[in-house]
Amino acid sequence: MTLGTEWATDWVRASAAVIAENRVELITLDREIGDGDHGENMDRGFSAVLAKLDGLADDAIPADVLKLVATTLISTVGGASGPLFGTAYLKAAGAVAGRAELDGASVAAILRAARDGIVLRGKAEAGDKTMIDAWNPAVEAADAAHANGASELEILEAAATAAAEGAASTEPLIARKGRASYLGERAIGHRDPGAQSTLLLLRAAADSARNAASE
Amino acid sequence: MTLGTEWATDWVRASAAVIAENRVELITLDREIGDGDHGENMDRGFSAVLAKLDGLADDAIPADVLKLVATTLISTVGGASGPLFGTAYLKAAGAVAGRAELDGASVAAILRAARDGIVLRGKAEAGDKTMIDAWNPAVEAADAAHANGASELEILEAAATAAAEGAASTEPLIARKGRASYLGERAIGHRDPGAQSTLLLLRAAADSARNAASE
Amino acid sequence: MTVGLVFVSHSSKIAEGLVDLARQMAADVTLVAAGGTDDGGIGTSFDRVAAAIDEADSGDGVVVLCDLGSAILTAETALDFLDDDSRARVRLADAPLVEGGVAAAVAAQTGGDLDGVAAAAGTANASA
Amino acid sequence: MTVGLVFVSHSSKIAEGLVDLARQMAADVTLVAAGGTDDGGIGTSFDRVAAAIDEADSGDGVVVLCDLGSAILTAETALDFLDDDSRARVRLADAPLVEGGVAAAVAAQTGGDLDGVAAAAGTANASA
Ligand SMILES: Nc1ncnc2c1ncn2[C@@H]1O[C@H](COP(=O)(O)OP(=O)(O)O)[C@@H](O)[C@H]1O
Ligand SMILES: Nc1ncnc2c1ncn2[C@@H]1O[C@H](COP(=O)(O)OP(=O)(O)O)[C@@H](O)[C@H]1O
Ligand SMILES: [Mg+2]
Ligand SMILES: [Mg+2]
Ligand SMILES: [Mg+2]
Ligand SMILES: [Mg+2]
Repeated sequence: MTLGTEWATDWVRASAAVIAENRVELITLDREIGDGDHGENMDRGFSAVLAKLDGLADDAIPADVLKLVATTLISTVGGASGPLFGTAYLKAAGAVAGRAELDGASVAAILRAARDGIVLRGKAEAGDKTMIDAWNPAVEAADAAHANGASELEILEAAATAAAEGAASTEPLIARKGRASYLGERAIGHRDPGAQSTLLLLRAAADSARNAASE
Repeated sequence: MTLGTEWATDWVRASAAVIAENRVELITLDREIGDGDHGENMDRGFSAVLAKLDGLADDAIPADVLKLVATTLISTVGGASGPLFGTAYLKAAGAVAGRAELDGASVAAILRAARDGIVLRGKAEAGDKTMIDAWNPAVEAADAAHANGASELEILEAAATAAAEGAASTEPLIARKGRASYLGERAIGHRDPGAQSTLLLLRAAADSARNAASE
Repeated sequence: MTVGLVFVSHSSKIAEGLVDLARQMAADVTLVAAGGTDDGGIGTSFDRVAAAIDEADSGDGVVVLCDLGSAILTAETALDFLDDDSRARVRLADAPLVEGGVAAAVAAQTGGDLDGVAAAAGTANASA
Repeated sequence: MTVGLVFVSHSSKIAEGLVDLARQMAADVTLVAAGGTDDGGIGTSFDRVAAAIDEADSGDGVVVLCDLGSAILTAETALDFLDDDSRARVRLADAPLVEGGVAAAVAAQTGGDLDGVAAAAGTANASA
C-alpha cells in the first residue's frame, strides 16, 4: 500500500496538532538553551500551513503538499527552524516530484532529501546538538528498513523511533550550531528543541501512515 | 608678559567665534571623508562652552577655563572630536594646575599636554591623517620657539603657523584612524577636518595673545 | 548607479537605526532595513528580506549583512528563491552587522563594485 | 547578582533594539542602551554612556560594547571619569556590537564573571 496525497495532508494536520500540543514543552526546551520561541515559531508556522491546506488543488500530489509546507514555514516561522524545516520540506518535495503515490523508496527518499536540505542550509554535523541529530538516525533507520523490504508504515515507524533516540542523544552534548552554541558547557543536560520537534513531526508522519493503513 | 585667565577666556570666545565662522567649511571637509558633522559638533560644543563662561568663579585661573572647555566639549560634541579635544583641554588644564599666570614654558606645556592627551585617547600616529598631524608640528614649533627664548605670543604664533602647515599636510594622506579610514585611497586629496579645526583653535590662541599684548 | 545594501537583523530597530547611521556616510546608496518578524517581533522575516533584496537591487547588485545565525539562514533561503540572474548579483557579507554595514555603505558610496563592497564589509574594524 | 551590560551605539534605535534582542536570551541581566546624542541624533553621548555604566553596575561589574570608533572614544572617556573602584569593575569589550552583545548577554545570564563576559563578547561568531 503506497501513500498518497491524503497521507500527506493528514501528516500536515497531525503535525499541526502535535506541535500545538507540545508548544509549551518546545518553548521550555528553547528557553533553557535558546531564546524560548521554538514552540511559538513552529506553532505559528504549522497553523499557517493548516489554514492554507484547503486551498490545495483537487489534483494535488504529495509534492504539492510538501511544497506548501515548505514555503509557508519559510515565510511564517521567524526563527532558524523556518529556513531549516522549510528547506527540508522543499527538498523532500523535489525528491518525489510528479509522483501521485509514494512507495517505500519514495518515503525513504523524502526523509533523506529533507535531512540533506537541512545540512545544506545549516551546515550542522552529527553531534552539533541540532535537529540533525534526530534526522540522521531517522534517515539511516528508514534506509535500513527499506533495504529490508519494510512497508511505508514500517519505514516511517523506524524513522520516528530513531528520531526519538536521536533527540534524546542531544542531551549530553555541547552545541556547535545555533543559539545554544553561545552556552558552551551550560547546554549539557538539555535537549535540543529542534531535535524534539523533528521527532514530533516524524512521529506524526508514522501515525498518519498507520491511519491510512487502517482505513 | 605672561598670559592669565583673561587670555584663556578670550581664547574660548575667539575659538567659539572662529568655529562658528568656519562651521560650513568644517562640515564640507567632513562630508568629503567623514559623516559631515564636524562643523556642527564643534559649533555645538563651543557654543555650550561660551554659555558657561560667565559661570566661572571670579578667582578662576587658566586651568579652570581649560577644564570647563574640556568637560563641556566631552558632554556636548557627540562625535570623536568631543572626547579627543575634551581630553586635550583636560590634560592641558592638568599641565598648568594652580598657576594664575602662564609663562612661555607653561604655554608650551599646555600644547604638549593637549597633544599627548589626544594621542592617549585616540592612539593616532603621525601621518594617520588626523588632528594629530596638526598638533604634532604645533607642539614642536612651540617647543623650539620656547627654547629660543620666544615670548608667549611668539610661541603661540609659531604653533598656529605650524598647525596650518600640518593641516595642509593631511591632504595627500590615506587615513588610518577615524571615519576617513573607511575610505582608503579615496581620502587622498581631502584635508582632515579635525586638523583644520585644530589650526583654527591654535590661531585663536595666538590672536587672543596678540590682543592681550596690545592692551 | 551603486551597489545596494540590505541590513537583516532580528530587530527592526537595529536594522532601521543602521540605515540612519550608514546614511550619514553614504548619502546616495540604497540602504534597506529588513529587521524583525512580519508582525514586528524579534526574529527574521523571509518576506521582508526578499522584498528588501528586490528593493536594493538597481542592477549593480546587493550586499546583504546579517546579525545572528538565523538571520543568515533566512537570507540564504531568500537567495535560493531568486532567479539565477538576480542571485548572481547578491553577496552575503561575512561581517558583523553594524560595523560591516557602515564600511560597506562607504564602499558603495565611493563607487565600489559588488565584490569590493562585500569585501569592505569584511574589513570593518574598530579603529574607525 | 550578575554582570551588567551597556550597549553604546551612534543610534538610539540600534542600542534599544539590541536590548530587546539580547533580552530574549538573558532575562535577568541588566542591559542598558546608551545610543545616540543627547538630543536623540546620530552620535554618542558622554552623559548617556556614563549614566548607563552607573545604572548597569550592581557591584559585579559592567561590560561595555560599542559600535564605531567614536563610540569607543566616548566610552573610554567615561571610564576616565569614574573613580578607581568603579573603573576596576568595567571592561570595554573588543567585539562587534550586536553579535558580541548577544554573546555577552548569554554569558552574563549564565553567571559568567566580569572577565568571562568580556571574553564571551569577543568570541561572538556567526554560527549562532
Ligand atoms: N545551523 C543549524 N543547523 C541545524 N539546525 C539548527 C541550526 N541552527 C539552529 N538549528 C535548530 O533550530 C532550533 C531552534 O529553532 P528556533 O528556536 O525556531 O530558532 P531561533 O534559534 O532562531 O530562535 C535548534 O533547536 C536547532 O535544532
Ligand atoms: N583616533 C583618532 N585620533 C585622533 N584624531 C581622530 C581620531 N579619530 C578621529 N579623529 C579626528 O576627529 C575628526 C572627526 O571629528 P568629528 O567629525 O567631530 O567626529 P565623528 O568622526 O565621530 O563624526 C577627524 O577629522 C580627526 O581629526
Ligand atoms: Mg528559538
Ligand atoms: Mg528566535
Ligand atoms: Mg564627523
Ligand atoms: Mg559623527
